Amino acid sequence: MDSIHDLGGMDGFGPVRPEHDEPVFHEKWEGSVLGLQRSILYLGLWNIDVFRHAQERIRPNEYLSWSYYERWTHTLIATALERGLFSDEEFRSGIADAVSSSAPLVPLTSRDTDKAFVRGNFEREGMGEPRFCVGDMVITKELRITGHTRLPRYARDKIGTIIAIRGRHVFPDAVVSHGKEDPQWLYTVEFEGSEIWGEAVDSTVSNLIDAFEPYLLRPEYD
Amino acid sequence: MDSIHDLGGMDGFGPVRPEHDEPVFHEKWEGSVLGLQRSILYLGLWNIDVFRHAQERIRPNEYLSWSYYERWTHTLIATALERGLFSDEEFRSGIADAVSSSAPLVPLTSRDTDKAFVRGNFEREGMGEPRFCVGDMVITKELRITGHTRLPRYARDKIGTIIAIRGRHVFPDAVVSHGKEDPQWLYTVEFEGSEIWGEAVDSTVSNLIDAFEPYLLRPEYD
Amino acid sequence: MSDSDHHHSHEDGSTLTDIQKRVKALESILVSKGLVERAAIDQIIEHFEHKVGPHVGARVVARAWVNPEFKHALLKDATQAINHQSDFPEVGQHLIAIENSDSLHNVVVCTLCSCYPWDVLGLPPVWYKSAPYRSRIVSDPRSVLKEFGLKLSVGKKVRVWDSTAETRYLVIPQRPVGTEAISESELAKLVTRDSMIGTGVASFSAESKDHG
Amino acid sequence: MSDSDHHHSHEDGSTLTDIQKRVKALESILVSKGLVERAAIDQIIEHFEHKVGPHVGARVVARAWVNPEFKHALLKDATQAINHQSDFPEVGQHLIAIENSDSLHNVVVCTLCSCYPWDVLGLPPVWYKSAPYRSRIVSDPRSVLKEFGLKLSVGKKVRVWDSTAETRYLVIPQRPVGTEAISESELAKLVTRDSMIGTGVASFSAESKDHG
Repeated sequence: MDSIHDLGGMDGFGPVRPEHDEPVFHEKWEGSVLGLQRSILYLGLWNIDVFRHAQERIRPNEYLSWSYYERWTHTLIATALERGLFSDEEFRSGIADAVSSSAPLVPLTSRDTDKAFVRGNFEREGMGEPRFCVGDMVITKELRITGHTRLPRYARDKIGTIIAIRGRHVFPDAVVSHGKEDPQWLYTVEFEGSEIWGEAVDSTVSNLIDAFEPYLLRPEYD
Repeated sequence: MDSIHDLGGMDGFGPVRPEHDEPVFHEKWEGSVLGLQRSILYLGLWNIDVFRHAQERIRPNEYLSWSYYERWTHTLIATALERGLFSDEEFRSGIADAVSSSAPLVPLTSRDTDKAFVRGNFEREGMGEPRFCVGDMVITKELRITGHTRLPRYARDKIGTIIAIRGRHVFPDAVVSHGKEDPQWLYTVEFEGSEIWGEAVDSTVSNLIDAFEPYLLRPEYD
Repeated sequence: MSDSDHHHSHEDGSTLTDIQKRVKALESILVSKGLVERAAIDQIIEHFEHKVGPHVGARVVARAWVNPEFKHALLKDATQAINHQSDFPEVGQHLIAIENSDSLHNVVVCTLCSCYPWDVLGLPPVWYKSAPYRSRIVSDPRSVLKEFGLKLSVGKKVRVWDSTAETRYLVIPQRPVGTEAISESELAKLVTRDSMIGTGVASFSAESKDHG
Repeated sequence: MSDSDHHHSHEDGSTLTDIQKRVKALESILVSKGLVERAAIDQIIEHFEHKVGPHVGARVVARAWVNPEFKHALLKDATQAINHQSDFPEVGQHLIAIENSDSLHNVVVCTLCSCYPWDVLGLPPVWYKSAPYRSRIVSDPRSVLKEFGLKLSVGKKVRVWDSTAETRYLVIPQRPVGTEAISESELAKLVTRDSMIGTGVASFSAESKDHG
């Protein structure tokens, strides 16, 4: 879905405001939210793509009004309820039902937090060769889907060049829409800035994205 | 500028909610805002394009959170202050300065409100012929400007067909950027839905916009 | 003006909300400077509350249904056609009438703001100005129309008109079947606001005939 | 959760804000169900507050500056290169190092969310996750960089990398001139977080030399 999270190229948000000597957390609860997010992802009931898609479904005015960790809090609670990690009643009362119907889950404990610090590897071995080579010209699709995608609006229906092949990775669009990893080749694609922004950008600028193979067409062949 | 006002094709706002037996105004002050807007435009200090551009500059989270007439109220006050219709001090106190420095302006009175009800005519006679004919294929520009434009993001860098020539009209982009009318030919352009939305839309849908000549290129020639 | 303006009113004991106070302040200074006349504002409110509205467009549509010559003129130049009829209020330039048929459905939006044919329909409803309508009708018209209770046949062509300039669009809905014997003024009652935006159709039932 | 949740707190006499209460409630039920361990959460906080951070990336960059062989390996596969060094913490897969030069400046963003190389830079600053940065750096990088005090020469090429997948980008800033005699660990102090995102550069002045 092309919700407010897809911010690339939008105007009107004002200047970037870096904060001098910014603390890691501005308030204590922000750290708790981060710890909870890591712990919940560790349970393996859903992955980072599902978490991202949940953020995308926050209403646009709330997405823009809430802070980053407020959005996380909202999303963690909403997804946990949606996926039955706990019930509405349990959340309100703070007390777990006597009989828990959830599958046996292994929580993250203080003995093995190290496992939660190294980023997950989303590359998947498999058969088949990448369809494109470094140097190939490609056109990104005009892709509008109601589910999740990682092809930003600003980079659609644009001509670019493959500059790297990054391996075969879990396909976020598939994970969110039907829970399957459906690994796809991943490429870094470079676009001339003018191809994307027209005359608004000078000729020294280029934009790069990491694009999954299903986002790409071969000019004049597809 | 491509701010939050350019909503075409965005997701995440939820269902349309028509209101049964909707009143003309939901609150009395909304009518006052409309009356004030009409009266202020009548003064001729700025036109509808300037008013629209002022709306575009509302911060996105406020644009989405405020009601329509709240946005108008904000914009009227901000533009009046910006253009010196009254000073900050006058607005706060509600009392006009003894010596008013503004140019002599003719207010809208109850004798001639009729004049404010018929929509202004933005067509301008002039020399020159339209560059395109009905039936011509055109490509819309990938136009990103910091000022005002009436070419929506969803209809940029797309191939369409001229279906009507609407005359030579005041060019909103020019009015806002340098206060000149700089009239331009206006066309209605039709696009196949799939040209804009890809496979997401069925083949029966087409999208139409009214596009000024500077938004349009001739395929393979420009 | 920040969000908090809307949430923390009444702190000074006034019964006015913050937005009401701001509108009042704007009106006061403009009146005080002689730039705005209160009686004119009242007339503008009166005009939009009682004079213009969908009934104007409905009369135009009904006449187009019964009078082929008028319909021809309307589709050629709606402004001229309407202004040549002595019993219609004057409308502004560049009003464009677009006609629905068995094979084509038209629907109108303004994705960039809220352009709307005020002359013939009055002020737009809140939903027309809302983000859900403006964002989705262009990319997914059939789903949005379904939410209005309008299910188009599968093969029907759908044109979505985005009012991006000072042209204004009025949809001429199809004349309902079974209305051959009905007078122009009775036909006008079948023409809803939504049918002239394209989010509805004009309809007629035996029941409404009985009451007509 | 609506806006009002954030504005009308403390009505029950509690000193916690609504967001604090919600976080506490989430933690409570997860702990109560045995799905989360409080000590693990504390360790995660401790990790991000004290263990990872830009100092990790800075050490990687400094080594790349002084050790051509390491730099070569880093640019080929940053994850492997770093994990082969015994004195760096382990980093996840698909970390990609991109090198600035006299003719090329690299800058990294995540327009769709807030992807960031946590392994080597710690948690992203608020501005990196904010709408102003995410919206503008892709379309107008020079202006945004100017707001960071970074004025690029006119002809310099600018590559804007949008982290749209599970690859993560670490910018290798140029080694400042005049640092030939400086040790690797002192060089690391010149490498700022922003220089590794691309919104800054590593710099060195006689003054900092005096103190080093």
